[in-house]
Amino acid sequence: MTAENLAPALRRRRGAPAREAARWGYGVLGILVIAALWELYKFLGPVDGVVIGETRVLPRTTDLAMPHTWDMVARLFEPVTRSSTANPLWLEVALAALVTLGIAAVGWLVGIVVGFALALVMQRWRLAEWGLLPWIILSQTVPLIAFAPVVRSWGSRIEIGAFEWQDWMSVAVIASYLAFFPIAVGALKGLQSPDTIHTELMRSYGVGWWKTLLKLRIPASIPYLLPALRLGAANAVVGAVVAEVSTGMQGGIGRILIQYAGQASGDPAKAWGPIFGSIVLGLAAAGSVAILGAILRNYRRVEITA
Amino acid sequence: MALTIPNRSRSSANAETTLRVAAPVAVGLIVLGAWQLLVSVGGVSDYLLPSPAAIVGQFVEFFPSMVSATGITGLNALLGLVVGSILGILLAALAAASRPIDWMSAPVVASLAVIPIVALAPVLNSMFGADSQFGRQAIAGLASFVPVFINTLRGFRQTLPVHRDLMKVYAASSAQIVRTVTLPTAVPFVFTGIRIASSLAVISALVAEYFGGPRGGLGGLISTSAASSAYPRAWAYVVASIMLGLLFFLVTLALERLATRGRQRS
Amino acid sequence: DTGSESDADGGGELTEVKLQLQWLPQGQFAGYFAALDQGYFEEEGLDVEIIPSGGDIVPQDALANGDVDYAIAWVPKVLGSIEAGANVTNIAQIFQRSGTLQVSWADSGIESVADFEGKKIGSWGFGNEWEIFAAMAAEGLDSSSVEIITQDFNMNSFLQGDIDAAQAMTYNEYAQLLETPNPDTGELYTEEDFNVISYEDTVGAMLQDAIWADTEKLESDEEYQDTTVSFLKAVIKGWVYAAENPEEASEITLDAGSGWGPSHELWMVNETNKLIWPAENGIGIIDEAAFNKTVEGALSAVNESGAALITEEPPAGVWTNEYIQEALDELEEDGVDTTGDGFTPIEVTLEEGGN
Amino acid sequence: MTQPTESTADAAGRTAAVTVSAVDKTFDTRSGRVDALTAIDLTVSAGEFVSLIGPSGCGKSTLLRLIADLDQPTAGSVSVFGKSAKQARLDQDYGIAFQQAGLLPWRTVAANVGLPLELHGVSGGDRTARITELLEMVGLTDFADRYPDQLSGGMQQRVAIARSLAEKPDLLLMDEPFGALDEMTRERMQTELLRICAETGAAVVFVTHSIPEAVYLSDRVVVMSPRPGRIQQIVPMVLNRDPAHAEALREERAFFDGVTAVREALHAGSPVPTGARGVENR
Amino acid sequence: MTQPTESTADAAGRTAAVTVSAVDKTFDTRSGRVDALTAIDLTVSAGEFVSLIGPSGCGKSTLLRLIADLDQPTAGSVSVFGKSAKQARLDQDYGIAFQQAGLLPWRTVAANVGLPLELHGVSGGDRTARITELLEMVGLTDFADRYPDQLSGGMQQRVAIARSLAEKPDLLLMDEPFGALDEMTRERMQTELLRICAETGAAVVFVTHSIPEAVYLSDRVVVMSPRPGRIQQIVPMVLNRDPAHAEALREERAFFDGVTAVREALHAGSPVPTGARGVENR
Ligand SMILES: Nc1ncnc2c1ncn2[C@@H]1O[C@H](COP(=O)(O)OP(=O)(O)OP(=O)(O)O)[C@@H](O)[C@H]1O
Ligand SMILES: Nc1ncnc2c1ncn2[C@@H]1O[C@H](COP(=O)(O)OP(=O)(O)OP(=O)(O)O)[C@@H](O)[C@H]1O
Ligand SMILES: Cc1ncc(C[n+]2csc(CCO)c2C)c(N)n1
Ligand SMILES: [Mg+2]
Ligand SMILES: [Mg+2]
Repeated sequence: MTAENLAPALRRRRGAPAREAARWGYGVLGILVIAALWELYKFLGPVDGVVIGETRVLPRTTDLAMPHTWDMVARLFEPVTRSSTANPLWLEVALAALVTLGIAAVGWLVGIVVGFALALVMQRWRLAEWGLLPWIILSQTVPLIAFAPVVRSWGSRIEIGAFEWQDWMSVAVIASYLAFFPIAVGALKGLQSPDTIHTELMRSYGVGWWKTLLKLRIPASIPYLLPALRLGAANAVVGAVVAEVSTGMQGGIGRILIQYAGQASGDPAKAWGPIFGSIVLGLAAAGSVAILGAILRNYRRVEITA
Repeated sequence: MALTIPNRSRSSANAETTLRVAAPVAVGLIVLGAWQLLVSVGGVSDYLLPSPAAIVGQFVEFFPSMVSATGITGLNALLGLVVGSILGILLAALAAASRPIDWMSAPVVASLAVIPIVALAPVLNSMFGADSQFGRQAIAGLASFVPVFINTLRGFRQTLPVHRDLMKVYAASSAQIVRTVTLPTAVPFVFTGIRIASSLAVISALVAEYFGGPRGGLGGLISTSAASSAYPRAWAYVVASIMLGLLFFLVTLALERLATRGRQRS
Repeated sequence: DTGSESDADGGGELTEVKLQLQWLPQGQFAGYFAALDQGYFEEEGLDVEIIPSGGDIVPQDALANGDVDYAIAWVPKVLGSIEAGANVTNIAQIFQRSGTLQVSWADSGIESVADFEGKKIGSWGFGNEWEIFAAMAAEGLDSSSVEIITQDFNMNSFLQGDIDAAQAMTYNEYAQLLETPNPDTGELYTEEDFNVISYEDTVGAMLQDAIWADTEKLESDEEYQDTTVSFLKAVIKGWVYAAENPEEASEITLDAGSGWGPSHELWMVNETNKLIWPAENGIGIIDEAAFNKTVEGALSAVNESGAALITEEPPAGVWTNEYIQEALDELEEDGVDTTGDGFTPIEVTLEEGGN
Repeated sequence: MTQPTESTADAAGRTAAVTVSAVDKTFDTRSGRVDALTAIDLTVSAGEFVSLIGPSGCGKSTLLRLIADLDQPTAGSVSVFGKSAKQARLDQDYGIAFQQAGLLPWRTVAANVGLPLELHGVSGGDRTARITELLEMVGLTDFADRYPDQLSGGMQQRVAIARSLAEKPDLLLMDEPFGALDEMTRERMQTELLRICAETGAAVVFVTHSIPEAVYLSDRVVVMSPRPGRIQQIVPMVLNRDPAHAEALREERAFFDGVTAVREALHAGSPVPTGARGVENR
Repeated sequence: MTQPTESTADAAGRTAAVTVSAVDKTFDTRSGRVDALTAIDLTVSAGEFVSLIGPSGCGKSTLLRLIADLDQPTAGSVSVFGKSAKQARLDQDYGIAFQQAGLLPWRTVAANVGLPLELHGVSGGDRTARITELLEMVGLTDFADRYPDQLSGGMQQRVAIARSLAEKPDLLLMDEPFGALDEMTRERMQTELLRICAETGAAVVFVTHSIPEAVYLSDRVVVMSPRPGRIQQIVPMVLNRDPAHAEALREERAFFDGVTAVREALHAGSPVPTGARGVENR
């Protein structure tokens, strides 16, 4: 129990630059390996895939089912359509991704507010935790599509002064439905994380719940909150994309995802553009939480295994 | 040895267990009651948001269809969960054994974690055929793979240094080390991953049905019912899907408890 | 000007109107976008917002909930909603004909609905399957005698042999087939490669894109009645424009956010025109016989979970020609051709991928 | 309650720092009722150093928690400087330290020491001055801007002690504050604690498992026995606790006699193990 | 390597249990090179009890790990019973116990004790017999089917000791095995350890922070000093370590003299703190 024994618990995250470089190198290699496997299978595999019994367990290798990786990449740099004003595909995808990113960010913020509020209530009253937590977990088994029409319909009825409900707001609300969940659970865990020793210390100072929250619980929750925020950000993006498809909102990546999927018979490589776009979008959203983590690094001085 | 005795042992154990069950039930009843009241008395249109009574009515009326649809979706989710979990565990074992594989798999797994089902479903249907359930099972499998992989990998990294030293002291072979220390240490983490994956598998298998394939599952019926404004029936299928999710969650939770029985954490 | 009563440009204020489409912006809705683009709505004193929908937005429900003022929807789907309690009225049957096809390979032997038995039949679901079930019912087949497979957004499942006969709209999915290269020849598929069953030729044919209005408001709200006539007038002018200027109309829908390639979009406008024009009784007039046929089909169709689309006849006020007739009359006074006697479709060449 | 009453005065007639009268404490647990403390009577005079010692589970921590008003007695009463324990807590009449330093890892050493002052609205300037003073007292002036994870266990514990002294309390409550330190660091910390007590004149209630520690530090050692927790014996110490002479003390005859006395008092409470098969008390 | 050489024999001419010759150990860390051990020479005779004591970071654990072949010296050599450390490890010539008991939480007490036997293919019947014997030795017969988390810290440590004795080693390596126990439990465990050593005749290398513990248990106490880790002094003990007499020992004059001797050896290595501002060694 000496200082030496405590040492492994301390943070020693930042690896040496050489190690970081190796990491990235292998990461890129990993993607290349997937691409190589794709092409290898496409080259060697039977046209109609591998069928065992009734089930096809390995995919067909037609250009329709598995376009060449280089075709997918090349397609990104060709114009979306023959129309003279058409942008290259990658630009169209990038613009749509930005729209979705903006909406997902709003949904994420709403999810943070709702999730954190729920966590506070559950931390404050144990009975609230028992009563609400099972429902919060169950809430995620309700398919989004079941209430997309309800959200849009109720939203369209809101009109306060100059404020009018917009389509994208419905999408943001639906996105927040996926985002709030990890945040509520993570924040609750974080708010409950201070040791008895710390809460009793606050009690010995004669301070109440609010000050304890401000000075102890919220700072202590940050190591738990950051992964929750990252998951929430990824969820918000997925939710926004699905909600765009579901409500038919224009301009976002969900829209072009189904649009290009519809054109996949004649232009199979095109459909992969928005798929890559949505992956990059999700990674960017999740990755941007890392910046927050860097800002708050002093609150992450102790490792958690949550 | 210090002032760190948990408070909760103080309240009577029985009362706590009762409250733990009663509280969520009470919350559920209050919400359902308010909902019913709002719809039947409060003047909120029961067209888009049908009353709980109407939903229960449809649930009973279409019970055989509820059961068969739950069976179809449930089987897809189960197969996806099982195969996804197995792949997750195997790949995590590889990644734990070799740094390069770990680093190589990182961007792929991170991508899988953020890819929406809407994006994947049409592609998988093209690749594996729209006339089989395989596309949905594959989606459920991919959705399950991610949390199982991440948790299992973490589990494989949890081996205590003291246990590792001990195995070295006993001059144990690699196989013995894996069998006696590495695997048992990882098991609770694997099951935590599977529990998280269970809900994802159900929701993914269900949503995948929206984007093509054979009909008859819960997702297809929710959309078909909603498209003809049969909202009470659509919500009855939603209730069935919630129950399916709950079933998966409870079974995997029980497995997790079983796997961690009689163990001290930390 | 024409001096019609509903013309409000003297008053300056435009009446706000929301129109709910049943899918994303595309050539299928060219007339509405043309009316907006060409200022026809404004001429009628209306400020129209066209709202697209996605997979889960049901237009007639948006209308029944009061979210919008008018909605475009297929008649059979709305019949189901009406039985569920939606209070809406068909005020204009824009599409006179069904545009749904069931497409199979030329060598498949599936040439009529009777050949469906035991086959894998594709449909999108979302209420688009009722024509199939009605047509099968007329052949004495019930829904369990085939395997219904949900199609996704493209025709790959058909092209790769997962389904034996795919559902296709003349204006959209059929074109998708013709935009796809045949891997055997490297050339695009041609019409000869396929058998095409048109539901228009079957007992199951049902009325498709119609304009629906709020029944209660139609009965009680005079301003809404006036707006309805003005709205229909502008819509008709829009469709006339699309018939006469298919290239421009397809440009307009592309600008409105349709993501299709130019050749596909033009094909869509052209095929949509064919479903509207010529209109013997004038565009939008509801043919009682066709409507009754749709109702009969809907009554006979039962889906695979045993649910019927509807179980009883819809109420009397489910459709009315009152407003469309008034609109047609006023337009005829202005010399507009509302029957499309002189309509001739153009020839459209599809490019690979619709581009 | 703020009036000193007769029972809260010590033998010399001054207001006692702590008066525990006829206190019982029972816990209701899943497996039944636990009698943690029975019939505890104890008075700690102002400026006095009292240690509590006894086997695991004998109720030392529980007694300290009652004094700190972190828990309430089932029967009997606890008063601190003549007030109720609760009032004393709200008035910040005591400082407290635990076995774990319990520092907030996201705060620097200075911010940790200043935490109670900050919570009680002490203004910036006064706070900084007091923090400087406290850090000097525990010899950590150079480490003010470090974070807890950059300190050794002993240094962390010194920060915790500085923090417990922040409000200049007349009573220090300490629950095995040196329990996690290695023996050599521990000896050094003990010497420092004695010096600090001499400087501040605070009374101390000190929980420990270590007989030499209790003997070295205390004016009186309270030996407790378990099941139910009660006071077995109170052993007075007669060492010369002059700081200048502190180190030599540990090698004095009187020190070893004190150790022997406490050991014997302890073993009077629980049978001396004979070396084999002694089942743990737990 | 399996031939005893001259340097691996003790003074009496028997093969020494452990011979450490001119050992250096350095670690390359991110922040630079750490000299953990420098020029260590040490011989532990068969059956001898040797304690290593010294401030935190002086290299006690490192030295023990070198003997156990859990790490290799940078320079010099370590031999165990005349063989290389590695060979001794492969031959299971020693048993080892750490500060954390390090039990496998998913195994019962019996299965934990039997682990090394199981790994080395001892057959079922022999194993059961040996487990019964070992559990009896540490007084845990009634707890054979319990899981570790159902035991107190002291009981867990006894299981770990039973496990380290499973293969009847002639050498026991122990790294602060009682460090996490409270003082009273600790004293009991020490007495038991002495009894077990007397029964088995094993040599012991025992790392501790506690002076009384080292004095009470050892034939010789090796006092180490840090930066770089070296042997400061080896203090021979002259106590009568007859088990029947074990308890009384702690109150004997000779015991206190031993404590004083080790204290002074320790403080010779690091300056005696004067009570204030002593910055921790770390
Ligand atoms: N909150 C609680 N709920 C139930 N039992 C408790 C609680 N706090 C303490 N106890 C019980 O009361 C008894 C005394 O505990 P306490 O912690 O005061 O002992 P201690 O002397 O401090 O022990 P240690 O030396 O291990 O710190 C023990 O049997 C303990 O299990
Ligand atoms: N694996 C390692 N890598 C780098 N440095 C190490 C390693 N192991 C030990 N050290 C360093 O070697 C020195 C001696 O460490 P060691 O653990 O042997 O000390 P110790 O005497 O056992 O201390 P304690 O009493 O705290 O257990 C320390 O400075 C430590 O930081
Ligand atoms: C989810 C979904 N719904 C419908 C269609 C097909 N579709 C496109 S436009 C049109 C006309 C009427 O809406 C139809 C039926 C589809 N591909 N995906
Ligand atoms: Mg305690
Ligand atoms: Mg050590």
